[in-house]
Amino acid sequence: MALDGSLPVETRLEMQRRMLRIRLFDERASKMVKRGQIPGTVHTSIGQEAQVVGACMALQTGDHITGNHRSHGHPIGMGSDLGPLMAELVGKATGVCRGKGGSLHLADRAVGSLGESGITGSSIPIAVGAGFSAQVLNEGRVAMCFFGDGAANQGVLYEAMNLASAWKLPVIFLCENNHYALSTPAHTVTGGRICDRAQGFGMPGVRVENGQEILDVHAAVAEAAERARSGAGPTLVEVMTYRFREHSEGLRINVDYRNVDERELWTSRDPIVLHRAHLIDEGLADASTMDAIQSEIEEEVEACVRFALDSPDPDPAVAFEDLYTDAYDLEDVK
Amino acid sequence: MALDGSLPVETRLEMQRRMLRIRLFDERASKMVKRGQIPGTVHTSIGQEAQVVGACMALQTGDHITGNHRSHGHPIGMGSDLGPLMAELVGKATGVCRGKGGSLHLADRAVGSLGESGITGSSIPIAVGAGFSAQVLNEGRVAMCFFGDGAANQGVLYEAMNLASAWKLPVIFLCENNHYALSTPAHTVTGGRICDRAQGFGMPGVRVENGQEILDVHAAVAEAAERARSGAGPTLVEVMTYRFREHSEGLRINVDYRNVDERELWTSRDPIVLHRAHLIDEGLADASTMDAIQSEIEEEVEACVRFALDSPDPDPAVAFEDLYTDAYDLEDVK
Amino acid sequence: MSIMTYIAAIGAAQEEAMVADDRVVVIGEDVEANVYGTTGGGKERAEQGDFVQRFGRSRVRNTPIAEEAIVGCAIGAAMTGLRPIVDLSYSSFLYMAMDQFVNQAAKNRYMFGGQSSIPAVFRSAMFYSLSTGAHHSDRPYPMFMGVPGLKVMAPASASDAKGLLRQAVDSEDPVLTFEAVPLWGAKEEVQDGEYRIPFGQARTRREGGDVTLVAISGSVPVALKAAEKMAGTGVECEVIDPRTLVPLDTKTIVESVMRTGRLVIAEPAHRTCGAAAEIAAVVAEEAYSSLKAPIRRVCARDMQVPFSPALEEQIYPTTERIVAAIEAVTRD
Amino acid sequence: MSIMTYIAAIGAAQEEAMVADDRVVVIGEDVEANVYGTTGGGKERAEQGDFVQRFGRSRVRNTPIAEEAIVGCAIGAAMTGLRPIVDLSYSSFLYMAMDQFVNQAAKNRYMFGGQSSIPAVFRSAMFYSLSTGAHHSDRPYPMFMGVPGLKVMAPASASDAKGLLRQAVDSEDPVLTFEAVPLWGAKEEVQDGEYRIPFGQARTRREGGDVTLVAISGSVPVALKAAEKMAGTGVECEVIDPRTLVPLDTKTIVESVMRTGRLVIAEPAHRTCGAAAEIAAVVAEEAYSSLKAPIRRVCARDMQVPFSPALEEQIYPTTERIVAAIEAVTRD
Ligand SMILES: Cc1ncc(C[n+]2csc(CCOP(=O)(O)OP(=O)(O)O)c2C)c(N)n1
Ligand SMILES: Cc1ncc(C[n+]2csc(CCOP(=O)(O)OP(=O)(O)O)c2C)c(N)n1
Ligand SMILES: [Mg+2]
Ligand SMILES: [Mg+2]
Repeated sequence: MALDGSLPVETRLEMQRRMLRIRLFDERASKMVKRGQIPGTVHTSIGQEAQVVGACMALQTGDHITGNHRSHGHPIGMGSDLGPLMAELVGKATGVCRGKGGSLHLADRAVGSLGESGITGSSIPIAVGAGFSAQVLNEGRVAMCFFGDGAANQGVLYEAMNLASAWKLPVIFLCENNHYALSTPAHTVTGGRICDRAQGFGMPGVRVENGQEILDVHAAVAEAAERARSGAGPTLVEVMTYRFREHSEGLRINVDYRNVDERELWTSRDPIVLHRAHLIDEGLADASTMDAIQSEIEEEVEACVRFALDSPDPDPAVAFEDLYTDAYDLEDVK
Repeated sequence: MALDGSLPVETRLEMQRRMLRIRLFDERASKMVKRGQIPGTVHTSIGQEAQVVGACMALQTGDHITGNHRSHGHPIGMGSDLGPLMAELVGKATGVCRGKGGSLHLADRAVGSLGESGITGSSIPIAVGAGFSAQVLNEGRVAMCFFGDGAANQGVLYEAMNLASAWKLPVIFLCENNHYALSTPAHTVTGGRICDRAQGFGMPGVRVENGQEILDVHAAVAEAAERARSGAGPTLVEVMTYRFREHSEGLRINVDYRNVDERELWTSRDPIVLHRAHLIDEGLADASTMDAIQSEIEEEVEACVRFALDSPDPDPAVAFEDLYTDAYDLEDVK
Repeated sequence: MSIMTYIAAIGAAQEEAMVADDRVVVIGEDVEANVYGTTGGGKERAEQGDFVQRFGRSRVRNTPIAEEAIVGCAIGAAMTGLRPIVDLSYSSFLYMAMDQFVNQAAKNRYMFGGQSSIPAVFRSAMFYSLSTGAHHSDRPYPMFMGVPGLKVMAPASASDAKGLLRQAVDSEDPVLTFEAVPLWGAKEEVQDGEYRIPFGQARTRREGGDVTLVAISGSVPVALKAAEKMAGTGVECEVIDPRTLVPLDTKTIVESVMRTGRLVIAEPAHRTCGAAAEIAAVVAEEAYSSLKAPIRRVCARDMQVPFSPALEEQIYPTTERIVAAIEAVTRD
Repeated sequence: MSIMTYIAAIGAAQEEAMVADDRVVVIGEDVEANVYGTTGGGKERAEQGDFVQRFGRSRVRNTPIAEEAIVGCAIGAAMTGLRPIVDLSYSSFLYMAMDQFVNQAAKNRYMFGGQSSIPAVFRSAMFYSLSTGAHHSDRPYPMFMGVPGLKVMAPASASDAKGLLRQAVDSEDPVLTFEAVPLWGAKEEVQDGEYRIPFGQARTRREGGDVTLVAISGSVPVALKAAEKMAGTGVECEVIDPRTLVPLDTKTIVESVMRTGRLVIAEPAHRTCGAAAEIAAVVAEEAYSSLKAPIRRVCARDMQVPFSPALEEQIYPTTERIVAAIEAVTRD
C-alpha cells in the first residue's frame, strides 16, 4: 500500500485480472453446462466479482479460505490456476480434485483454499478451525469463510462466530449478501440485518453497502484481516451485491421472484465496468492497457477450456482412492 | 392486574406458593437422590425460583412452554400437580410420563408443558412450532422456551429466533442466565451479551438484571407475552440469576470454579426471602400468613413424596408402549 | 387410472392432503416458487395448481435455510394441532437436523408417556447418479431405520409414492420419506382419486420361484431389469419392494425365501449397516433352514460419491452387478 | 503391567499423546475442570496430573456448548496442522454435529482428491443402563459405521481403550471413539508405557469350538458371563470382540464361524441396522456353507430407553438373553 493508503497500480490491475477471470470462466462454464460438456450444474459468481476478489486480495499468502456452492470465484480470487479448476468442472483426471469434487467441491491448497461446500453453512466452522490452528501454532495466519445471505440464517454460523469471538481467533466471516437464497428474497426470511448480528457475539459487524466497488470491499476486509492478525479477534463483513444470472445454470424458476427494475439497477453496477472506469479516470491505465488485460484473460480462459476438454477421464480405480490416508485395497470396497 | 399496574395480592401470594413448591420439591429431590430413592440425578432450580415462576405466571392458560435439563421448576411454575412429577422422578407408574421420562424429561400437557429436554437447546424450536400452530390456527396462544446461558451458544437458538422473527410468531425466548454452564463460566465462552443478540434478528432483547426479584421477571415476560399475542412477534428475555447448588445433585467438581464471595453475594439474594419481605413490607400479608403458606407447601411436598414412594413400579410391558400411536405388538420388538 | 410420473404423484398426494385437511401445511425452502416441482401445477403462478394461490401463504411457507429449526418447528406444530409436511429437498440436508429427528421427533412421544403425538411428514429426495457430487448424493435412510420412533418410507414407483405419502400424512407419528430422484420421471398407472397404501406391506413386483430379489427405492427398476435378463437364462426371480423400511414387511420376504431358498438384496445406500444388512440378518435368522446359498448384497460401495461421470456409476448397484450376484447364488 | 480402570486408561492415552506431540490439543465442554475424568490426575487442580496446569490453556480448552462448531473447528484445525482430540462427553450429543461428521469429516479428503487429511479424534461416551433417560442413553455407533470416511472404535476393556485411543490419535483420518460408561470402572492389566493397537484386528476373549459369540462394547463382559454359564453345560463359546467397527475384522469372525458353524452377536445398539446386522450379513454371505444354525442377534430392543429402573434393563442384551440365544442355536 502507498503511504496515502491507496493500493499500488499493479494490485489494482491484478484485481481487474482476477475479476475478469471469474467473469469469463463462469460465462464459459455456463455455456459448457448448456452443451453438456460440464455434468450437473454450476453456480456462477457473475456480478459478484468485486465482492469475491476484493475480499480474497485482502488476504496474504498462507491465509486460508473456505467457501460454498457459488464456488469458482473463491479459488480464482485467491489466484488458482484455471486449467485444473475447469478440468474439475468437466470431471477430468487433471482436475484440481482429480475429478472427484466437481464444481461444488473445489479446493486448491496451493492458494490456501481449504474447500468449497455444497452444504450451505457447513464450511464455516472449518475456517474457524484454521484460525484455531493459526493461534495455537502461532503462525500469524488468517482464515476467511464465504457464505451467502441464505446461509446466514443457519445456526452453525452463530456457533462459529461465538467460538471465534470467545477464543479471539483470526477469522473473517464474509457474507455475500446477493439478496436472494435461490428463489427466496432475503428480507422475507431474515429477521434484522445480518451485519447487526455481530455485535451480540462480541465482534464488529460491518456492511459494505456497495459491494460492486472492489476497493470498498477490499478496504473492509483488509481492516478485518489486520484486526484478526493483531490478535483482536474475528469480524463479520457483510457485502451487499447481486448475482446477475439465475441461481444455477439451467435452473428455470417459473415465478418472477426478482423484478426487472431491480435487476436493471444492479446490472448497471457491473463491478468490472466500474473498476475499469476508475482506473482510466484516475489516469492509472488507459483503455488499451485494459483491453490488453481483457484479451490476455480471454486467452487464458480459452486455454483452460482446451486443457479441460483435452484431458483424459480419470481411471475408474481413482474412485476408490483418497477416502482414507491408509492404502485401501480396492477389492475390499464392497 | 390492578389499574395502577400492580398485581392482585392473590397473584403475588400464588407466586410465593409456586416458588416455595419449587424450592421444597427440589430440596426434597436432592435428598432423595442422595438416599438412592431417585435414580440417576436431578438438576435443581434452587435460587432461580423467581426467574422460573415470574416467567411462567406471565403466561395464560392454553399457552405452551418447553424447557431443559433444569426441569422441575418449569412445570411447577405452570401449576403442575406435584405428585405425578415426583413419582416421575422416582420412576413410578403414576409418574406424569408413566415413569419413562424421569427428571430430565418432564412434560405435563395439563398445564401447557410440552416437555423438557435433556439435550440443551433442542427444545427451543419445539416452542417455535407451538407458536407457528398458534398463528396458523389463529388460537391466540403464546409459546415460551426456557434455556440456559450455555445453551444460548447453540446455533439452533439463532435459527429458531430468526424463524420466529421472520414469521412474527408468538414466541418468548427465555434465557436463564445463571452465569455458568456446568463448570464453565459464561463469560469465558460467550462473545458479547446474550440479550444483545436479539436485535440483529429483528426482535427486542431485554435483560432482567435482577432475576431474583420476581416482579421484575414477571413484568418483562408479561410485556413479551403481550407483544407476542398482539402479533408483533417474538422477544428474547435474558434473566440474570444464580443456581445456589451444584450443577446436578451428587456431582463433585474438583476445581473451585465459583468463588465464595460470588456465591455469598448471590445466596444473600434469595428470591423467596425477598418476595416474602416485599409482601410484608407492603402490608399485603403478615408473617403468619406467609408462615401458613410455607407450612401448606411443606405438607404438599411431603404428600407428593409419599405418593411417589407408595406408588407401584410400572409394569415391564409399559416399556414397549407409546413409541408409536399405532398399537405395537410387544412380540414384534426384538 | 391415469399415467403419472413419480414426481407428479408426490405433488398430487400433497395437493389432495392440503384440500382434505386445513391442518396440513407445507413448509420448506423455496416451496412458494415450486422450485422442486411438488407445490404447483403449471409453469406460471397464474396457471392453475399453484399452492400459494390455492392455499395461501399461511399454509405454504418458504423457510429460511435452517433445517434444525424447520424440523423442530414442524415437530412443535404437530404436537399442537397442525399436520406439517416439511420439504427438505435433498436428503443430504437431513444431517443438519439430526438432533431434532433423533432426540425430538423419535423420542418425545415415548419419553413423555404418550402425552403428545407428532403427525409430521419429512420429505426429502435422494439425488444420486446425477453428477451432483459427494455433498448432494446421499442415500441416508438406513441411519433413520435404526432410530425407533420414526417411520421410514422409500417408494419406487408413482402409484406407491402417491398412496404412501397420503398414508404418511394420515399417520399420527413422524414419517420420513426418501424419494428417488432417478425415478422422478418414471411413469406408472395411478389410481384416480384418493387412496392410501398401508405401511409395512411389501409389493411383489415380479413373481418367481428360483431367487428372491429384494430391491429398495431406485434399485427396484434396476432389479427388475436384472430379473428380466435372468429369465432369459431360465432363472425366475421374485422381485420384492418393501416400500416402507420402518415398519418392514419381513414376513413377505421370509416367506419368499422359504420358497426360493436364495436371496439377493439390492439398494442404493452404502453397504455397511444398510437396509440390506438388516434384511440379510433377518433372513439368516428366520429362514435359515430354507437357505440354499449365501445371501448376497448389492449395495452402493462403501465410498463417498465421486463427481466425474467416468467414476460415479460404479458406486451404485447396476444391472450387471445384480445379475452377477444372482448368478453366484444360483451357481451353488 | 499395572492394573488400571477403563476410564483411567483413556486418560492415560490422552496424556501420553499430549506429552508426545505438541500438536495434540484437547477441546470440549468442561474439559478444563476435568468434569468427565480424563483430563486430570488428582482431585484438586494443585495435584499432579491436571491437564490445564501441565499443558496450558492453549492446548486444553473449554468450548461453548456448540457441538456443530466444535466438531467443524476440530476438522479445520486438523486440516491445518493440529491433531485435536475432541471430548464430546455423551454420545447422545453427536447428532448436533452430524452434518460436520458426515459432510465434512468423512467427505473432505475424498472429494478434494486427497489434498488435506483430517487427523482428529472425536471421543464420546455411551451412558446407558444408568437411569439417564432417553436423551442420555444413546449408543449411536452404527449410524457412523455407514459413513465411509470415518473410522469407528468401541473398546471393551482398559488395555484396548488405551492402545486403540493412542492409535486413533496417530491416525491421519478422523476417528470416532465410542466409550462404554458401564465399563468405566472395569479394571484390567495394562501394559506400561506407550503402545498402540492396530485398527481392524479383533480380540478373541475366549476360545471355543461350539459357537462363535461376537460381542461389542459393553456387551463383551455380558457375553463372557454367558459363555462361562454355557461352559458349565458343555457348550464352548468363542468370544470375539471386534474392537474397531470400521475397519471391521471380518476375517477373524468368518474363520471362527467356519470352525463353529454357529453365530450369536451381542451389542448394546438398536437391533435394526446395527453392527450385528452387518456382521450377520457378512457371515451369511461368506461363511454360509459352514453355518449349522440360524444366526441370532441379541441387541438393544428397537425401543427408546425408558427412565425407570423397573423398565430399563430389559432393553439391553442381558446374560439371560445371550444364553437363550446360544441355547437356541445349539439346539438345532
Ligand atoms: C444445508 C443446505 N440446505 C439447503 C441447500 C440448498 N441450497 C443450495 S444453495 C441455496 C441458496 C443459498 O443461498 P445463499 O446462501 O444466499 O447463497 P447464494 O446462492 O445466494 O450465493 C440453497 C437453499 C443446501 N445446499 N444446503
Ligand atoms: C447438546 C448438549 N451438549 C451438552 C450437554 C451436557 N450438558 C448438560 S447441562 C450442561 C450445561 C448447561 O448450561 P446452561 O445452558 O447454562 O444451563 P444451566 O445448567 O446453567 O441451567 C451441559 C454442558 C447436553 N445436555 N446437551
Ligand atoms: Mg444469496
Ligand atoms: Mg447456566
